[in-house]
Amino acid sequence: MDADTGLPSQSQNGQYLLLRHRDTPSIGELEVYRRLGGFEAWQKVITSMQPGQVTDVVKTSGLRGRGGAGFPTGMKWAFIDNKNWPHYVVANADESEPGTFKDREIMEGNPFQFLEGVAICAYAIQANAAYVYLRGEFWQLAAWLDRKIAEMEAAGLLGEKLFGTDYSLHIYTHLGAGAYICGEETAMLESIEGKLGQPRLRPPFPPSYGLFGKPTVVNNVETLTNVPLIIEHGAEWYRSLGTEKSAGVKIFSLSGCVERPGNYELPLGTTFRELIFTHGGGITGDRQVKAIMAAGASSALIVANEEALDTPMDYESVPRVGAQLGSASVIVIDDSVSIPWLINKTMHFFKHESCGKCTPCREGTFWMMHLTERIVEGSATLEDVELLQDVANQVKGKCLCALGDFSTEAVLTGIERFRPDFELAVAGSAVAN
Amino acid sequence: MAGIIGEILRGLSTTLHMAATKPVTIQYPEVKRPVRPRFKGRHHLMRYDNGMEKCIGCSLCSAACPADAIFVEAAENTDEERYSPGERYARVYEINMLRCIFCGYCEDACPTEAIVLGDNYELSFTDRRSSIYAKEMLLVPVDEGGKPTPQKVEPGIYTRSIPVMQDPKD
Amino acid sequence: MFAEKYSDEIQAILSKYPPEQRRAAVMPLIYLAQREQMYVTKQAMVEIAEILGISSTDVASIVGFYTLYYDKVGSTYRVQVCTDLPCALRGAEQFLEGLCNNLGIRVGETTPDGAVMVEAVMCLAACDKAPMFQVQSGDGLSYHENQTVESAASLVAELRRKAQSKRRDGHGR
Amino acid sequence: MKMVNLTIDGKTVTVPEGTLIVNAAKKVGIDIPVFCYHPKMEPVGMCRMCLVEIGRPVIDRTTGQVVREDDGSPKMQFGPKLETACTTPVSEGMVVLGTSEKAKAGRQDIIEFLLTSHPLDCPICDKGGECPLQNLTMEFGPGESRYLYDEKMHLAKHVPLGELIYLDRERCIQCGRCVRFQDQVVDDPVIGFFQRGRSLEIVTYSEPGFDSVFSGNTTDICPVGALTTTDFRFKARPWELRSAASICTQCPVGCNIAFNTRREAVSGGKWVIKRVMPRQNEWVNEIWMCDKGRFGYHYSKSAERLTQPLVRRQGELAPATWEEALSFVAERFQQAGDGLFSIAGGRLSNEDLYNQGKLTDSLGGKKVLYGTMGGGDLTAQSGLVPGSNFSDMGKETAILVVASDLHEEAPIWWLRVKQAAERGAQLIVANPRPTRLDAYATHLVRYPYGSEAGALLAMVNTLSAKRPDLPEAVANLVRSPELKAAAKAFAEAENAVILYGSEGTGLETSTALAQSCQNLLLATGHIGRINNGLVAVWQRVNDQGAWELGWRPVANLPEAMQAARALYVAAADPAGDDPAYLAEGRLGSQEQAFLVVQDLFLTATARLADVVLPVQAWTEREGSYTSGERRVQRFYPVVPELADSYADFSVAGQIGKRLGLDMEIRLAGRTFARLASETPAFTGLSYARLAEVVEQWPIVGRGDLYYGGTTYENSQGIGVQLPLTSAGGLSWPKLVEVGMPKIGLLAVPITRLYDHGSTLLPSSMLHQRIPEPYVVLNDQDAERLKISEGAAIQLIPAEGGSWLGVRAIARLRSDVPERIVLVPRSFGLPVAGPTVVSVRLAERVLA
Repeated sequence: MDADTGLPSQSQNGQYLLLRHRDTPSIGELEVYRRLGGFEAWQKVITSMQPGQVTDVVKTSGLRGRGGAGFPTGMKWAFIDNKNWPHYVVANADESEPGTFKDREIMEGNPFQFLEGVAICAYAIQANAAYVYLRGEFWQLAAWLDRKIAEMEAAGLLGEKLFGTDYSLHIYTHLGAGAYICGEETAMLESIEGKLGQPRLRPPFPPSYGLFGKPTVVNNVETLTNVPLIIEHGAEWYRSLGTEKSAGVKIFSLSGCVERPGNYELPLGTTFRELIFTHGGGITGDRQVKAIMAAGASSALIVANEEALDTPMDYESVPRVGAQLGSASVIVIDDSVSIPWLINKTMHFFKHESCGKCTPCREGTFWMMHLTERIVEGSATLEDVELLQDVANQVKGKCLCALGDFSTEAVLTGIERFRPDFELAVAGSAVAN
Repeated sequence: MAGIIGEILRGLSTTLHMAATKPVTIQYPEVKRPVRPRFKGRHHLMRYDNGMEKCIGCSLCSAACPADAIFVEAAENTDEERYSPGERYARVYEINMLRCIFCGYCEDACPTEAIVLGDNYELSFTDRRSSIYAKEMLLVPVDEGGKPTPQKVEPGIYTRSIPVMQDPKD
Repeated sequence: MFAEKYSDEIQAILSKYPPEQRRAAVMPLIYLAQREQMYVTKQAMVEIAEILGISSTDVASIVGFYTLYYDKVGSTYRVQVCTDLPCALRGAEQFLEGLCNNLGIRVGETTPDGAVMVEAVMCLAACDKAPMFQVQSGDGLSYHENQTVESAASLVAELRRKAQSKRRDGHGR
Repeated sequence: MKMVNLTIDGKTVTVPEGTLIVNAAKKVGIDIPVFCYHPKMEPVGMCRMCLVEIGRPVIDRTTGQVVREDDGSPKMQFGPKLETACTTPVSEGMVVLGTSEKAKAGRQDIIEFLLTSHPLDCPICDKGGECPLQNLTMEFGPGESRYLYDEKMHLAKHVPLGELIYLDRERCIQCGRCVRFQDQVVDDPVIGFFQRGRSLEIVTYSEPGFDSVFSGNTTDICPVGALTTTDFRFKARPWELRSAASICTQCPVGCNIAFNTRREAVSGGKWVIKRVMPRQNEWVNEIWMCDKGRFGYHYSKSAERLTQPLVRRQGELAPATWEEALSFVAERFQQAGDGLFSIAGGRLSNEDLYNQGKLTDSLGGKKVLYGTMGGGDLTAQSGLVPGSNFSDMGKETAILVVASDLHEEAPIWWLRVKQAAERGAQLIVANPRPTRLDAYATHLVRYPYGSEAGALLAMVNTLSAKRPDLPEAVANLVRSPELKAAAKAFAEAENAVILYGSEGTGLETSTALAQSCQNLLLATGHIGRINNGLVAVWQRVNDQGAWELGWRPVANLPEAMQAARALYVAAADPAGDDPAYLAEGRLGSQEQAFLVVQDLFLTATARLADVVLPVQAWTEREGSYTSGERRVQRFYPVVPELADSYADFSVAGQIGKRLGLDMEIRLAGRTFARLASETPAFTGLSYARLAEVVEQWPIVGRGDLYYGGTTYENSQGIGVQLPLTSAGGLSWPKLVEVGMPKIGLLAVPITRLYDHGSTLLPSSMLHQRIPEPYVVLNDQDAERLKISEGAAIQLIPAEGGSWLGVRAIARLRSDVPERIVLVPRSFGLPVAGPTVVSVRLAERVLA
């Protein structure tokens, strides 16, 4: 707690805003959550705010989507088409990007704050139904959320005529069944509608043509979990966290070759060095950090030099070292790792997860997987590396959705920034250094 | 004057010289002259070692033929009655030798090297109908170790539409 | 059949979606159909199609697209080890190999009693707790994190016992 | 409509707002390559083949004006990525570059990707030669593959999706055209994608497989050879085929089709038909056709065809020369004089009907159209006005479909009505039982069988002061809120069309229904304007033409035939259809009635004939048909005649000549010219007129191979819709009470697509779709009668006559009204109209 303002401050000092269960392990109990001020924001918006006001507060707060694209959340809500009814909210809990595991912890530990965020978003766009789309593997989590939703209904926090108004809201969970592509918002909508999880053409975007063809807001779990705080403490408070253009706190999922992998809730703008060495406990064993992937398997490979390590992790700074912050799923790669091996891993993933709808992604990931396989096996030539680069460039910028482009990131930056590794692999050896 | 005599003598010397050399006439048909390596004679339809026909009935020879001499009619193989390793074979294959100009385009067009122009130039017939060479006449005999077509084969062996070719650069 | 046996569950599932969007219930219904035998029978596909007013080919398409649905008889339990990049960086591949050696099978194979299949899968969103795997059965999925070959092997042994008793009770296949 | 100007590859084009770039390019003759896009389906942007560079003028945000360069030209902003031309609508000032280096590279990239998984079996692929992938590879593809052959996927190449369509999994490029066609266009989603990514494959899980009456169209639109038909598979190469324009004869829609032919050694060197494909006619069938039309044509080459005239000598039919046969017939017709009784089937062309009519009229004989459906005179008075097109019907239109299971009777009309409903047309479906059209209906009206006309009059009743008396059975309908709402919607629509069929009706009920339909149109003012009017869903291709030429069905044909001294039966088989026509082994009862049968086959009637005259099938000759929409369309000779036979019009003409009449016997065109000069509705028409074409939209022909198939192009005529004859007036039909019998059940005829007609049965590849003779019973009735599904039963008519021996399989449905038996036409059960019957189990089925 900030002594001057009485508002919650940073998490470093032991106070968490999103991962609040780390401070209060029982916050997943309705009683406990309410005692700590939970659902006050929910009651406040319903009883004292117009939907448009809620959207305005979120807009002013500078909250940006935490799922990867970083689109301003309030703006998305404001885009909703008010000529077409009903509206829907879909919470994206399809967390499937290798290296991302933050939403699961939020929903397991701090479910009510997330659900409250869903509810406030629904009110802001006047939706009467919201769906939480969980990846199929989160089976137990879905059952847990169902119980939490039932508790909220029993407490009169969800259901018909809330807080004596005419507003009603139901939240439902919907389980996916093992398809990374369903994390793409339009594929997710198709999947809820009972179709193949293949992305739709855009435009139209979900705020005008979404679930069941109706205006829909799709937000990531973490994004929505921020919302109750913003309503409770105000947009200005939220803006005061993080950097000027990247407001607020963010959960950084740290994985790979570090001593203490896990989720770290930090203000946007924290450096890679601080995350990896201060919080993550440094590199495992006696190794050096070689590369960093900042947004899971979809990211470009950042050469982990001093400059990169000192780069603040926010939406504006990470591009300066040739990558994107995305979902802030930081995978740390040490110097024992061969980059061709690594991209072969990511290619297997993308080939397996390509939905098959558009040609470049369907055929390109398949081809790139073959090529990386040969390179790793040592049965390739340098020409194959050139070919791999060509194929990746051929895929890039031609696909229907972002998955195809993502699949090329590690390939292109890997070949460009870690060429010696490829030369060695072609020669039959494993790691450069 | 002397010039004329000289010319006569020169001519006579050639005559005398030729009278003493061996004649070029070959006693055809008793003796047959070997053809040049790139000579194009009557066609053969080739087989694989196991006796299967190479022809897949694609009609590309017929399409390539400038004289419209080739007629192909295809049908589908079954494992019970298999003529060629792929899905399709030539049920009817005819070449009208009266129309054929032996240009070899058919050979060029053939994707499976099934039709090959041989070195037989002795094509004669007494009526027009016999000028049409049917598939039975064009097919080469089955090699030792091969079986005649149609063959009955185990299912699941021939699953490609066109048999996998040797490296085309060969 | 399926539709009669689970009529209450089916009604509960249908109530989550707008009445004119029944098709949306196809995924939960397939999970339901998979509950007993860990795969969706053709008969169940036909029944789901009838409940939702779509074609059985539509249902089959969904079963084919998503990896957690099966259209063929398999093992009672599937042990699915994540070997994606972050897990692999923390030894998931060695773990998988060790587990398979311990069980005397290869990756993708089922134990001789047909109870447990061990396979490698894509990211399960537990990258910080590798090596880890999930166990899928008709009843659902459970996560097992920070595993060692020994802890996993003893879990598999327990699953095999459970599968055996399940089969005695007439469940399973 | 707002028009938009843009530039594509340097050409300026002006198109309506909302047009997609691919289509705008087509307009100026630029072909942007596509695979997944199809102009008849919603764009999906999957294959990425149509990538182009798109520049848009920069707009100053403050002023809203286009920013200009120094030279005054608009400043253009090009996106960083290539965009898909098939999904992007045009916008003002847009510049599209399809041939820039970047765009060309993009095309080459996509082709290369597609070829990584595509087999190199063009030499044997049925699509080879007319394959978009092949053509685009030649045009844009890389010269050499960088993909290792060993890494190619090898998949099953012989996967029957059903008995009509085969799938080659290797060749499929996952464009989804077939899946989308089945789902979006014809709403039979029986094929789908299975798996995902590179493993995506087409599957069907329906029973029986790929069970859709439109399945053949998927092979036309497949841009590779992944889908092939049983009919054409490995039968010929496209470049060896000749094409001839024709009209499908299986139903009154009159789909424009093209026959592809080649010579065939196994047929003794004859020209034979190798396949049938639709021919574009945006007013009739667009670019679609149903499987009955596509695969049913085989009857024309059946070995059972008659090959020479037969004359009865010493009680036996024996071969004779044409001279003998014709002279004999002429002589006997002369003797019969006004005792000549002509029966013609709706399968005959306009020319045939004209000549046969002429011959009959000149002797003072009687002309009878064989059939049980009435109202053709009314469709001529209040039918569709020239220029009408189902494709243009949308929000402002109401379509009423009454007494017809359109999906079974005229599939293409079903499709077009469905699409009109999807565009917003009010669709009223009136039928006693549910049909496949109900799903798109905005209003459903149920009435009891036998009360078709009553139901329509009830609609008039709710709207108008003129109150015809309604029989008791339908009086309640007037109070039905559904019917009221339907009538209101119909009356309020700007345009309205009625399609009436013959479900459950006989001649009498059908004629009353047609009159009621006309009354409704008159009462609501929906006559004489484009996209308004009455359409009859006839049972045969040219029934409308027969009506136009003065042929009429009669109520009781067996009775009417009694007085005949000579019977001239063409393209009809009364003896085969109903034993009631027989008396003592003869057609009709008069012993001296001389019987001439003119047909393709030795039908049951022909077996009784004194003279049998073989004729040419429609594939062997020229002629014209008049469709249910009153569109007169030409068909052309496709193959040489099978044997020593003549066209029907020529046979009638030759008989006429021998009677001293001036008749055309050689040229169908000249026959048509005579017909046109004598028949008011046909005034001014000629073969040349019928052969006129106009440019159609979307462009799928013109040698264009991107949309698949080479025979779409229509260069031989789109036909001409007949003008309305003198307008009819309100006249209230006398309604017949068809009440429920006190005992027994009411058998009513229905029409099925796959029936036992002689123009379908010879096509063996459809046999799996053609059921055994069957009837449909209400399941409650069946339980009461102790009849189980699949039981062999017999129907016994209450009013005498015995159909003993005609067995049928009982099918039980809950959606058939109680105490009703549905009896499909042509399966051997002669139910000509609502008939009271009793049902009994057939004694053990004979071995």
